[in-house]
Amino acid sequence: MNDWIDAAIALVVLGNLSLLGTSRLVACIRILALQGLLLGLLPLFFHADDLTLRVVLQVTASTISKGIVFPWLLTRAVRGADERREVAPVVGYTPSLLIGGALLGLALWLGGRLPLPGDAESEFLVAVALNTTMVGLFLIIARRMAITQVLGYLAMENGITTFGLVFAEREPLLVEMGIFLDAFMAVFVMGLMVYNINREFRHLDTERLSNLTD
Amino acid sequence: MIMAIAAVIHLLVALLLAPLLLGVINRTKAVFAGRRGQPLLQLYADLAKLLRKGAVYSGTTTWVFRAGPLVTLAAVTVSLLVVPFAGVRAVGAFPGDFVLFAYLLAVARFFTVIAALDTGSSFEGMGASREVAFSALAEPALLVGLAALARRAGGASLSDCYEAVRLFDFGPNGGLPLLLIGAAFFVVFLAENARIPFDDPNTHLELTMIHEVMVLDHGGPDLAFVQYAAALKLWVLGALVVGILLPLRTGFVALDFGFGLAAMAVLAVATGCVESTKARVRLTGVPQLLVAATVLAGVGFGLTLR
Amino acid sequence: MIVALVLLPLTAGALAFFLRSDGLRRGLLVATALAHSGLTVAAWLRRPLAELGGWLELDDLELLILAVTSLLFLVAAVYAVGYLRREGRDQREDYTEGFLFVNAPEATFTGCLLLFLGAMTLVIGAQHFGLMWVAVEGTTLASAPLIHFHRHHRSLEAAWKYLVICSVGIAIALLGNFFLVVATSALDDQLGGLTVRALAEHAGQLDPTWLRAAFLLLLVGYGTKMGLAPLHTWLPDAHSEAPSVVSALLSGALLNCAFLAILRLHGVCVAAGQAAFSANLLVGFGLVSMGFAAVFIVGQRDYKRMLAYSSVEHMGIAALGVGLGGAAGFGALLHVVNHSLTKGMLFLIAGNVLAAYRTRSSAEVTGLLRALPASGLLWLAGFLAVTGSPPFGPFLSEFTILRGGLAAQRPVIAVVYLVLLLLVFVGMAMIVPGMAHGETNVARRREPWLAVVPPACLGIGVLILGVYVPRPLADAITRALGALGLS
Amino acid sequence: MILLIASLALLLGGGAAALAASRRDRLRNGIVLGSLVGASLASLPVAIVTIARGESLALQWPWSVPLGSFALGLDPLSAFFLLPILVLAPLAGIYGVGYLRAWQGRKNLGASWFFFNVLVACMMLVVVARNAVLFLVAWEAMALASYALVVFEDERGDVRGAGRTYLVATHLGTGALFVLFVLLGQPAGSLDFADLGAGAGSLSLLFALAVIGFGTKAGFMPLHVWLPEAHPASPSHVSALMSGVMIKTGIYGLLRILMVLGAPPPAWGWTMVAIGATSGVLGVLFALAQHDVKRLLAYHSVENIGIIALGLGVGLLGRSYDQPAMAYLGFAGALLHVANHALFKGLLFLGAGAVAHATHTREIDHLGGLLKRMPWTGTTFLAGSAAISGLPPFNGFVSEFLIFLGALTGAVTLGGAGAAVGAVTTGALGLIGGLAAACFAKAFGIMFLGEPRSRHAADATEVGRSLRVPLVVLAAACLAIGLGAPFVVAGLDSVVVAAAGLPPHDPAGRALAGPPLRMVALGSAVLLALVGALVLARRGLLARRTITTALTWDCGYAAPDRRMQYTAAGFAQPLTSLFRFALRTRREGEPVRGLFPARASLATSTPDPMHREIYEPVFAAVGRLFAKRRWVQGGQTQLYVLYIVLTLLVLLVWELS
Repeated sequence: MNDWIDAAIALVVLGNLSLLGTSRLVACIRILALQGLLLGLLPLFFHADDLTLRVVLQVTASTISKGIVFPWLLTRAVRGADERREVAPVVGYTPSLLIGGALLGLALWLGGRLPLPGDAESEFLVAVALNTTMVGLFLIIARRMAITQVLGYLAMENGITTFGLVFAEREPLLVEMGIFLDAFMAVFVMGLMVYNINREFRHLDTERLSNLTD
Repeated sequence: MIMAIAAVIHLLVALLLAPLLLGVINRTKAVFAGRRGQPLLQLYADLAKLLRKGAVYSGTTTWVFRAGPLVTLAAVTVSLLVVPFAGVRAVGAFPGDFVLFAYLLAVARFFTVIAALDTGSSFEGMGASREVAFSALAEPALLVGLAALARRAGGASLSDCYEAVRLFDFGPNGGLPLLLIGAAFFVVFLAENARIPFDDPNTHLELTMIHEVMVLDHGGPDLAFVQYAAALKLWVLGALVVGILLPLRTGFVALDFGFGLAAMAVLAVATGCVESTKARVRLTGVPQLLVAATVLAGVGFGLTLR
Repeated sequence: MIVALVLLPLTAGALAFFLRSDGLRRGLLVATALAHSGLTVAAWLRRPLAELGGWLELDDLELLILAVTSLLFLVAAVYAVGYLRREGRDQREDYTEGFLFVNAPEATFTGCLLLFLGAMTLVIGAQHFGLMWVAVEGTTLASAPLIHFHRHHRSLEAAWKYLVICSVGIAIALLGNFFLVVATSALDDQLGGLTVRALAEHAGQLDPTWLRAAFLLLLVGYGTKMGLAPLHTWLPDAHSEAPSVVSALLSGALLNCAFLAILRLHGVCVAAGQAAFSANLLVGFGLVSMGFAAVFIVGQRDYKRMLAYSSVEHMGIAALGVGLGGAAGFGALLHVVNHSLTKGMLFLIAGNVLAAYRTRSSAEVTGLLRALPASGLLWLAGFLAVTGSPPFGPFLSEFTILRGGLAAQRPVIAVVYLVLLLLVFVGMAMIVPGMAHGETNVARRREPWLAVVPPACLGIGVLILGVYVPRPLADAITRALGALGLS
Repeated sequence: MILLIASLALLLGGGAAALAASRRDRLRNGIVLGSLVGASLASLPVAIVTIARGESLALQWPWSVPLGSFALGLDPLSAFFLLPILVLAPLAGIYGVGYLRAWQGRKNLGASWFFFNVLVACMMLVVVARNAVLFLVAWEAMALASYALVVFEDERGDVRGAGRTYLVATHLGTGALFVLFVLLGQPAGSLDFADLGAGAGSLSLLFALAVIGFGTKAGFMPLHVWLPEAHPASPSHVSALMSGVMIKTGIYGLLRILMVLGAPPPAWGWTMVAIGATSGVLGVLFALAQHDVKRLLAYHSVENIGIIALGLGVGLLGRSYDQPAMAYLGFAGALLHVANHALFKGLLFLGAGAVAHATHTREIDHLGGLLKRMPWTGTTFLAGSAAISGLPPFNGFVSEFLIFLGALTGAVTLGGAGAAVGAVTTGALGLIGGLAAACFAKAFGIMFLGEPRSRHAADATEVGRSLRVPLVVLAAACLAIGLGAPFVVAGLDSVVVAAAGLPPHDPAGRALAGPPLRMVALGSAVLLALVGALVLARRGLLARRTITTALTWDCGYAAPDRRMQYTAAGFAQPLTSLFRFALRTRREGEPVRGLFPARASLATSTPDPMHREIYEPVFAAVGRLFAKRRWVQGGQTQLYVLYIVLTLLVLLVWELS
C-alpha cells in the first residue's frame, strides 16, 4: 500500500512543479485535474483497512468535482477569452521552479515539525498537502492573469481538501458539504467574476485591476 | 523716635535739595569745560518760572498727555518714601518695599512714555521706544542687585539692605559683591536718569536723545513737574548708589546725615566727571552695557551664595 | 429561535430576488430588519435554547455582537430605502472618470443584502467551527455582489480583490480548522463535535502544537476578513467603492463577525493554557494594524478610504485589548460596540457627502456645515467619536484599554498604543475639520430625513455610550469575558 | 452643592434653549444672558462661602461607566478657580450679545451660544470633578466646545488653520493626561480623586506628564503654539473667556495633581521656575514683535502663565526646602495672579474686540487716536495695560509682588543653591515686567494715542453699552483688588494653605504677607491721592493763565503727516532687534536706494519660531515619511496575497522552530 501512496505523492509533487513551469492555461488545467484525481483518491489508500461508505462517497464527490467538473468549467472560461497563455508572469518560470523547490523544502520541514499524533507514516502527506497549498498560493501571487489565479486557488483548495480528507475524517459530513459547496461557489463566483472582468476589460490580465491604490 | 524724625527730615531734604544735584553736575561739567557755567540754583529758577507760565497743548493730545507729568511726579515722590538715606530707615520701610520702589519708577516711566506717544510726534515716539527698551533691561539689574543685598542683609526691605552695608566690610559677603552691585547700580543710575553715556541731557539732537525728546511738547507747569520729577529720580537712585559705595556710618544720626549729603554731592561730581570725560555710546552699545550690569549684579548674588 | 433568526433573512433574501415591485422589496427589507431586531430583542430578554445539538447557541458574547449587527442592519436598511430611491437604474456618470455606467438590479442588491445578514447571523450563532467557517465564507459570497453594485471597472476591481483575498484567507482558515481537528485526535470520540464549548471543556487534552498552529492559521484566515494588518488590503478598496450602506455594514458588522470567530478560538487557547501565545499574537497584530492605519490615515486624500483605514485601526485596537486581557478585554468588547455604531454612522454620512459633492477627495470637499448642516455636524461628531474624544463612546473603551495595558504591566505597549491613537487623531484632524468648515459651491439643500435620521440615531447612541454604559451591556460583556476565560 | 448642580443644569439647559431659539434673536439673547447670570449668581455665593469657611463639600452619585463616578467636590481650591469663571462668563456673555449682533442673520448664533454655555459649564465641571473619567470627559468637552467657538468664522482660512492647531495641540495634551490619570489610579484601582495615589512608578514621571498635559492647555513654552493661533481667531468674548479662564484650568489641574503627589523634590520647583522664566520672557518678547493686537494679547497669556509658573515654582521650592513662608507666598502669588490675569486679560481682550468691532481691523499699525473717539474703551484698556504690566495701584502688581516676596524670602532664608531662586525669579520677573510695560506702552500708545493711521481708525465711534459695561466692571475690579490687596489675600488664606500643602491655619505665611500688602495698598492709595492733589495744584496754577492749542512740535519740519508717526513695529524695534536670535523676525520689503529714493517699503512679521521651526518640520517630516510607505498599498492583488502568505509563513516558522 505504501508504494501506492508514495507513487501518488511523487506524482502530486511533480504536478506541483509542472504547474509552476507551464504557461499554457489548458495544460495547467489538465495538470490540476490530474492532481485533483490523485489527491481525491489518496484517502482510499489511506483508509484501505477501514473503508466506510462515507469515505467512498467523499472520494467520489471529490474526484468528480475536482477531476471533471471544475476543469470542464475552467476550460470553457479559457476558451471564451482571447488569451491562452500566461505570457508575462510576475515571477518568471525558471525562478518559479526554483521557488517551488524551496517551497517543497519548507513544506517538508514544516511537516517534520508537525508530527501527527499516533500516525508516523503520514508525515510526507502533511508535507505534500502543505506543499500543494503553498504552490497554489504562489501561483496566485506570481501570475498575472485572473484565470491563472483561479487555478492557483484551486490548487490550494486541492491541498487543503486532501489534508482534510485524510486527517479530519472524523468530522461529520456537514463540514465536507461546506467544503465542496464553498469550493464550488468559489469557482462559480470567481468564474463569474472572470467573465465580468473579461467583459469589462476585454482582457484577463489583472494588471488592469490595480488602479485602486493610495 | 529720632530715627523717625530723621526719616521725615530726609524726605523734606530730598524734596528740597534734589534740583541742587543737577546744579552740581552741571557746574562740574562747566569746570571741566573751562566755563563759568550756570548758577548752582539755576533749576530752582527754571521751575519757579515755569510754574508761573500758561500752557500750550497739541491738538492731537488727550488727557493722557496731561496726566503724564503728574503721575510721573507722584510715582517718583511715593518711591522716595521707601528709600533709606545715610543709615536712616525710610518712613515706609517694609519687606519687599524695593519691588514697590522699582515698579513705582516703572509707573513713572510708563506714563512719561505714553504721554510722549500721545503727541503723535515721530521724535517723541522714537524717544519712547528707546526709553522702554533700555529701562526693561535696567530693571533686572536693579532687582537682582537688590535681591543680593537682601540676601546678605537677611531682610527684604531696602532699609534692611542698606543698614547691613558697612564701609571697609571685607567679610565674605562684603567687599567684592558690594563693589559689583555698586557698579551695577551706578550703571542703572546713569541709564535711568538719562545721563551720558546713555543719553545726553544737553543736546537736542533728536537722533541721539532719549529722555529729553520725550518731553519736547510739555510746557509750563507740566514741564516744571517733569523736570522736578527727573531731579527727584536722580536723588532716589543716587541714594541707592551712595548707600553702597560710600556708606559712612558713625552712629551719630546728624553726623551720618551730613556725610550722606556730602556723599550725594560726591556722586553728583562723579557723574559730572563721567559726563565730561566719556562720550555717549552708540545706541546699539547701550543694551550691552545694561546686560553687563545685570551680569555684575548676578555675579554679586552668586558670590553671596557661598 | 436561532434558526428563525438565521432563516428569516435568508428566506427574505431569496424572496427579494423574485419580487418585481421596488416598493414591496424595500418594504420587505425594512420589515425583515425590524423582525430580525425584534427577535434579537426577544433573545436578549429570554435566552434562546441551543439548537442543532449545540451547533447553534447564543451566549452573552454572541448576543452582544448580534445586537450590534441587527441594530446596524436596521439603520442601514432604513437608510438604504432612501439610498435606493436616489440611485435609480438609468445610466449615470461616474464622479471621478466621467464614463457612464449602470447599477446592478435592485433585486440583486436587496437580496444580497438580506443574504448577507443571514450569513452574518449564522456566523454569530454558530458554535461549531466548521459551521462558522461555512457561514464566514457565505458572508464573502453574499457581499461581493454588493461591492460590485455600481457596475464599473473600479467596483469590479474592488470586488475581485475582496473575493480573492478573502477566499485565500478563508482557505487558510479551512486548513486551520483541519489542524484543529488534528489537535483533537487524542480525544477520539469523546468530543462530540468541534464546538467551542466542547473544545473548551476538553482543552487540556488538545495537542498544543497543532492547536497553536491551528490558531495561527485561523488568525491569519479570519484576520484577513477582520482587517488586521497586513492582511487588511481589501478593506480600503472595497469600502471606498461599495455603496456607503454596504461599507457601513462591512465595517460595522462583518468585521465584528470575523473578530468573533477569532475570539472564540482565543477562548479555547486560554482554556488550553496557551493564553500567552494567542494573546501575544493578538497584541502584535493589534499594534501592527494600528501602525498601518496611522501611516495611511495621515495624509489620506480619499475620505472613504480614510474611514476604511480607521476600521483597520479599530479592529487592531479591539485585538490589542483582548490580547492584553483584564480591563483591556472589557474595553475591547465595549470598543467593538462603539466602533460599529460610530463607523456605521460615518459611512452613512460619507454617502450623503458623496451624493452632494460627487467627489471622494477630501480636499475638494469644503463647507459641509454650510451645504449639509446636519450631515456636517454628524461628520464632525463622528470624527471626534472615532478618534476617541470624550464625551463619545470610543473614548471610554479606548481609555479602558489603555488602563488595562498599564495595569497589565506592559507600559511600552500602552505607550505605543497611545501614540498611535494620537497619530491617527492628528491625521484625521488634518482632514475632517477642513471638510466640515469653510465655504462651498455646493448649494445648501434640504437633506432627506431618510439620509440623516438613521446616522443621527447611531450618533446619539455613540454619545449615550460615552456618558453612560447601560448595566445590561456591562454585565453582558463581563459575563462574555468570563466565558472566554479572559476576566 | 445643589446650587452648583442647578447652575450646571441651567447653563446646559440655557444652551439647548438658545439652540432651539436660534432664529429669534431677542429671545435667544435673553435666555443666554439669563442662564449665564443666573448660574453665576447661584454659584458665586457658594464659592465665596466655601473659601471663607475653608471647608469642603462633596457629592457622589453612581455613574455607569468603567471606573467612573459622578463625584463632585467643592473645596477652597475648586471654589477659587470657580470665581473667575463665574465673574468673567456673564460679563463675556453680555459683551458677546452686543459683539455678535453684527452676525445676526448670517450665522447660526444659537449654536455659538450653545457652545459658549457648554464651555462655561464644562469649565465649572472640570474644577469640581472628583473622578478622573468625569474630569477627562469635562476636560475634553471643554476643549471641543471652545474649538467650536474658535472656528466661528470658519470661512476664513487662517481661522480654520488655527482651529486645527488648537484641536491637535489640546488633544495631544489630553493624551498625556490619559496616562497620568491611569497611572495615578492604579494603586487603588479606582479613578476617584480621593483614591488617586502614586504607585511604584516614578513620581517625577507623573509630574512630567502633568506638566505636559496641563501645560499644553495652560500654554507653557514650548507647548504654547496653539494660543497665538486660537485666541486671535475666535470672537473676542470667547478669546477673553479662553485666555482669561480656560487656560487656567491647566493650572488648576497641575495644582490638583501636585496635591496628590505629595512632597515635591526640589527638581520640580526648579522645573517650574525654568518653565516660568522661559514662558514669561519669551512670551512677552514674542508679544512685542506682533502687530495683531489679539495675537499680542495671546502671547501675553503665555507670559502671564509664565509668571504663575514662577510663583508655583517658588512655592514648590518652599515646600521642598521646608520654608512654609516661601511656599505660602509663592502659591499665594500664583493663585492671585490666576484671578488677576482673568480680570485684566478678559478686560484687554474685550477692549481689543471693541476696537476691532469699531474699526474692523486688528492691525495695531492701522489704528491710532482712538482714545478721543472711544474714551470708555481707551481708558479701560489703559487700566488693563497698567494692570498687566504689573504697575501699582492695579492688581497685577499685587500678585507679582507676592511672588517677588516669596523669591526674596527664599533668597534670604535658603542656603546654597536653593537661594539662587531669588536671583532667577527676581531677574526674570523684572525683565518680564519691563518688557511687558514696553509692550503695552506700544499697544496702548499706538492704538489709542496720536493721530489715526487709517480711515478705519478715523471713522471709529464708541461701542454700544453692552460692550462697555463689562469693560468698566472689569477695570474697576482690577483697581479694587489692587487697593484691597490685604483683604483679598487674607480672604484667600484657605485656598493658599490648601494649595501649598501647609497645615491649616498656619500663621507663618499670613504673617509674612499681611503687613507688606498693607503697605503696598497704602502706597497705592498715597499714589492716587498725590496724583489727585497734583491735578488740583495744576488746575490752580493754570487757573488764570492762557491755555492754547497748537500743532505738535515737529522740530521745524514743515509738513508733518500722520504716516510719519511711530509705528508699532518701529516702536518695538530696539528690543526685537536685540532679541532677534530668539524671535527670528522676517523682514521683507524694498530698501531705500539712492539719494532721492522714490519708494521704499518694509514689512516685518514674527510667526511663532517654535511653531515654524520645531513643530511644522516635525509634522511635515512624519507626513513625508508616511507618504513614502504608500507603495505598500500598491494595488496589485498579487502583492496583497503575498502579504498574507508571508505573514502566515513567518508566523508558522517562528512558532514551530
